[in-house]
Amino acid sequence: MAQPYSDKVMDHFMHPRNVGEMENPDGVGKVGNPICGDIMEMYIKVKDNTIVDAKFKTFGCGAAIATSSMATELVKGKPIEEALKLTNKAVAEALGGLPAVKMHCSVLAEEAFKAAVNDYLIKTTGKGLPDFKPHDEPLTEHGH
Amino acid sequence: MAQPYSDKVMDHFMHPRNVGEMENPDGVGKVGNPICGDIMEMYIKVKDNTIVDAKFKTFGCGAAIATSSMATELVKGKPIEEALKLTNKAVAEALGGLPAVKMHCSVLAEEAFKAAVNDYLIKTTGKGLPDFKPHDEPLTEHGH
Amino acid sequence: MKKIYLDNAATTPAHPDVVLAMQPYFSDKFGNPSSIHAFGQETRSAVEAAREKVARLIGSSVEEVVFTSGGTESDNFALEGVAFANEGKGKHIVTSKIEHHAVLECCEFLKKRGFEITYLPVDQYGLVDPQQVKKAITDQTILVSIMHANNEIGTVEPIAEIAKIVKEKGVYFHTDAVQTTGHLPIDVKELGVDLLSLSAHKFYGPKGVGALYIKKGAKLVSFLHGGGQERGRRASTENVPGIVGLGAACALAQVSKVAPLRDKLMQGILSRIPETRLNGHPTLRLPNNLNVSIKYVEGESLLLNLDLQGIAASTGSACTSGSLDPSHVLLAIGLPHEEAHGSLRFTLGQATTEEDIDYVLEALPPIVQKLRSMSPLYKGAK
Amino acid sequence: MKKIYLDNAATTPAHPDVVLAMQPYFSDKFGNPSSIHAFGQETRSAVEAAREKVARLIGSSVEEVVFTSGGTESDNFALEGVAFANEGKGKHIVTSKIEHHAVLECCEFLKKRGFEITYLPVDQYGLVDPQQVKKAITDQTILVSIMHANNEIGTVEPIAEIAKIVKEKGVYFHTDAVQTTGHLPIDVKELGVDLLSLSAHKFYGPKGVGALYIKKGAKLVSFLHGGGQERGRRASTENVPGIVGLGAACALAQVSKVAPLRDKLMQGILSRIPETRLNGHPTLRLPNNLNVSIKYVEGESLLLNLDLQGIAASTGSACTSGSLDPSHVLLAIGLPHEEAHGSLRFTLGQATTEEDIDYVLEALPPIVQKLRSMSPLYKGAK
Ligand SMILES: Cc1ncc(COP(=O)(O)O)c(C=O)c1O
Ligand SMILES: Cc1ncc(COP(=O)(O)O)c(C=O)c1O
Repeated sequence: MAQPYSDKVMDHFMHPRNVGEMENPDGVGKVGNPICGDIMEMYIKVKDNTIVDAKFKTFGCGAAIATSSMATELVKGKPIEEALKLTNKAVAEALGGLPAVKMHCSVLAEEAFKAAVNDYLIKTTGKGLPDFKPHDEPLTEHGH
Repeated sequence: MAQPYSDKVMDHFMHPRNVGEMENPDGVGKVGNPICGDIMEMYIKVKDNTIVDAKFKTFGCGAAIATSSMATELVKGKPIEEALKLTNKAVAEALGGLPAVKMHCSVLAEEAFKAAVNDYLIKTTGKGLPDFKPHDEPLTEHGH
Repeated sequence: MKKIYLDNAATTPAHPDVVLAMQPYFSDKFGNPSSIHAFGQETRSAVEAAREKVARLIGSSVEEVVFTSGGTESDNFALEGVAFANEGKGKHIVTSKIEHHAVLECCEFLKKRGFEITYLPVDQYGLVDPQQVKKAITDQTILVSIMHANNEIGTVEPIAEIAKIVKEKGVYFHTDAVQTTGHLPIDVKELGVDLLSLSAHKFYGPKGVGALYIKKGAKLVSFLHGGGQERGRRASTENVPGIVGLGAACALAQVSKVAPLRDKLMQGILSRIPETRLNGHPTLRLPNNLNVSIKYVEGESLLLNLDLQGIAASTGSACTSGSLDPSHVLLAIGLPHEEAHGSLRFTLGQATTEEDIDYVLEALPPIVQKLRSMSPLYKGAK
Repeated sequence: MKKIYLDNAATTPAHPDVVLAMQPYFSDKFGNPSSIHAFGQETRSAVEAAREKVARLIGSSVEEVVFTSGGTESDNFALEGVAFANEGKGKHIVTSKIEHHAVLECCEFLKKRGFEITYLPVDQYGLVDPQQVKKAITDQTILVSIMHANNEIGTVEPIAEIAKIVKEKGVYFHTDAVQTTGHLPIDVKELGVDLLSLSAHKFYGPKGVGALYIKKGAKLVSFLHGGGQERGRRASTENVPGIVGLGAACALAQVSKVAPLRDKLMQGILSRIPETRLNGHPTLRLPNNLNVSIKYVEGESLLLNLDLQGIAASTGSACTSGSLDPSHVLLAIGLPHEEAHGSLRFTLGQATTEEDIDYVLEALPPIVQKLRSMSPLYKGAK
């Protein structure tokens, strides 16, 4: 069933913040899979334990794009520890709410960010986030 | 399902011919039963083997009244033998047709007349019509 | 010729404001409410606004209202939906002998599919006895369905009382409120039912649309299987104009005020025509319903005569239905066959006037007299 | 803003003449067609006149047309009707993987009730192979249901050929012609089917009304149980305005002439946007249907962008349906998941103009480019 989006969602969908790839990211998170139709990649740059930049690329519906955009906005400039408190609900709320069937997009956005932090931690400390397991296996390329 | 009647049916229903009881009839036929909602009584007067008069009383739907009326019209003035050739189809046709669900009314009309002839024959010859068996037991009074 | 419509239980004219409300949704706002684009979103809003109006009328929450194609589908949905979803618990259904065919025939269908049906009798007024409902419920019973008010004789059943008993037994309770919705105040919580059927065309809405109230949490399988419309409960592209019309009819609905006119008609007939009697309950009845037996004459011939004078009424007689059986309702309240065949139903509406009633009271006695004079049953009574 | 409606397979606007024809039947001629009085007789005639128009459009006799509440009910009626009436002979049903959910979900319902269902695969164009139908039929098979044309990819199935095979085996054959009726010439005798579903709102008639063609002699149980309407085949007070509207739509129906515009749109998209491809059959397809896969982007985000420019289209993507699965049809013709998620359906209508097509061809490429630039899948292809 079609579900109208809030103005905030439409704004972030039509004018996504922080979209694009990042040169030499400190961490990369890739979540989602083509079966459910949403794939998110998030890139972060970290300096002094703070997320100084975040970017994303997303294949997905309006909510997937908007939540990616909002998630990057919410973590940018925050110390890692604080940024990790980001929940999918916070993303959805910041967007003025999401239709029930679209809440999974906000979960993906949260996970994409956490996957990026996890990647950063493994690279820098050799140990990832405790208890980190995204719903879907991160994806790289797949054959077309 | 409602079924519109032909103009002829409506005419015989609203202005039934030969309605009423007969004083000293030569034969009386009573058919139908209250369960199916149609009860017909037909009265005949016979002279020189000819139906010189016919009358009826009917409790029933529009078609029941119209077929009673038409049946009396069709037999009046005819020699008994000829009148006995009256079929329910002839009654229905003379009325310009009947809805399918109402054809049973024309059967009743045919049977009411035959029951009256049967009654006359039994009274006068001691022997009724061969093969005469109406669909329903003739009725007299029943308690209200 | 004067035209007097006293068959409002069969159907009502759509209210002009209802038609006006529907108008934009045929050719202008025509999108499929399931579509994500603007054309779909505007009709989606219209459907949801209508759902709110239905919910407000019956005191439910919006999620508990599912749109259907009318009273029959609502009844079938309720019965088959509960039966097929709960047959693991038991296969016994309790209903009454005077339900509408939409319930009775659906029960017969379920019977052929292995369900057991108890048809409760009613008293001479058409009332179901709550204590009999209680006795009829076994540990196999999954559903009780008793109508709110009977469409033929107008008797209003003690639904709240029955519901209490049924719910104590942990059994689903459905009521067919097709004849009461929009005429009597309805509150699903006060009634205490799990399922309630209503149909728009019985209260100045359009034909071909209705709703089923499904209490939150009730376990039902879908009746129409297909797309995910109505949150997965009823497939098929929404009848948007119809649904909007139902919503408008709900918003316009007013408690029926025609009882005084109905009483005048009743007293007039009973006093002017000998050997007539009221069918149904003298007070526990729909305000717009009058059902009388007119001895010695058959219903259809009464109707035809009335119709020729511009009066539209109805009868429980066989002949109008194409079947030979007289009304199952009149037989259930104990009428002899020939009286069941000779009953007349007048159902008044918002448009009924005192002059209409006077006109009927003038027209009916000579018709009855004429038909009685032709009736072979009448002579016995003279 | 310009508004361009290219979602005619989802629903169409009712033709103004259809609405005009319906108009009198809401408040003026409102009687219940089952009533014997004049109010009922005039609507009875209207219903029968509409039935004649439907029969004329599909080449059936009038008695073979039963009115329903739409395509879903027609499909459910056909499947459950045959299944429950003929289960003594066998409990096996053959259908295809690309049927509408109204057929598929109904099959799933029947499966839970003890029936066995064979879902035939289709080829890359969405075509059912008649020989596979033949092989699938066992001595337990009672029904085969294959759609006339697919609603998503537009492929028109070889119904006459399949029907011949099915009828040789003495099995009932149903076709869902919801997408073809009123657009392609239909003759039930030439098609050789026993049952055919149609829905008014897909060809400029009103929503909430349809019909099921039931060949004379076919053994079916009713789907809606209740009163004796539709000669006992479908209970419920007739949706008179809707039925009149369906009749009017049938009388107005013209073979679709939009194929050239559709072809222009197709060529424009395939040539202007790289990595796109046509879904469905290149020639055996509905004249108004275009379905294209646009790699690396997801359908809903395409739709939303189009919608913001006033263009209404559709997609087989998950996100519009509330489910996470992409179109079962696109998967059945072998598309990988991400392409199935990135498909667009444009369905043209009587009102579609060349300017509309030009507008879409201007608007779409930049949208695709923008979304691809955000897509993590796209980089791999650069
Ligand atoms: C009590 C009752 N239930 C159900 C129905 C069926 O409603 P519909 O004709 O809208 O299907 C009716 C009227 O026909 C009714 O009076
Ligand atoms: C092929 C097909 N079958 C059935 C249906 C269901 O029709 P309706 O929505 O009128 O119930 C549709 C459209 O929704 C369809 O395209």
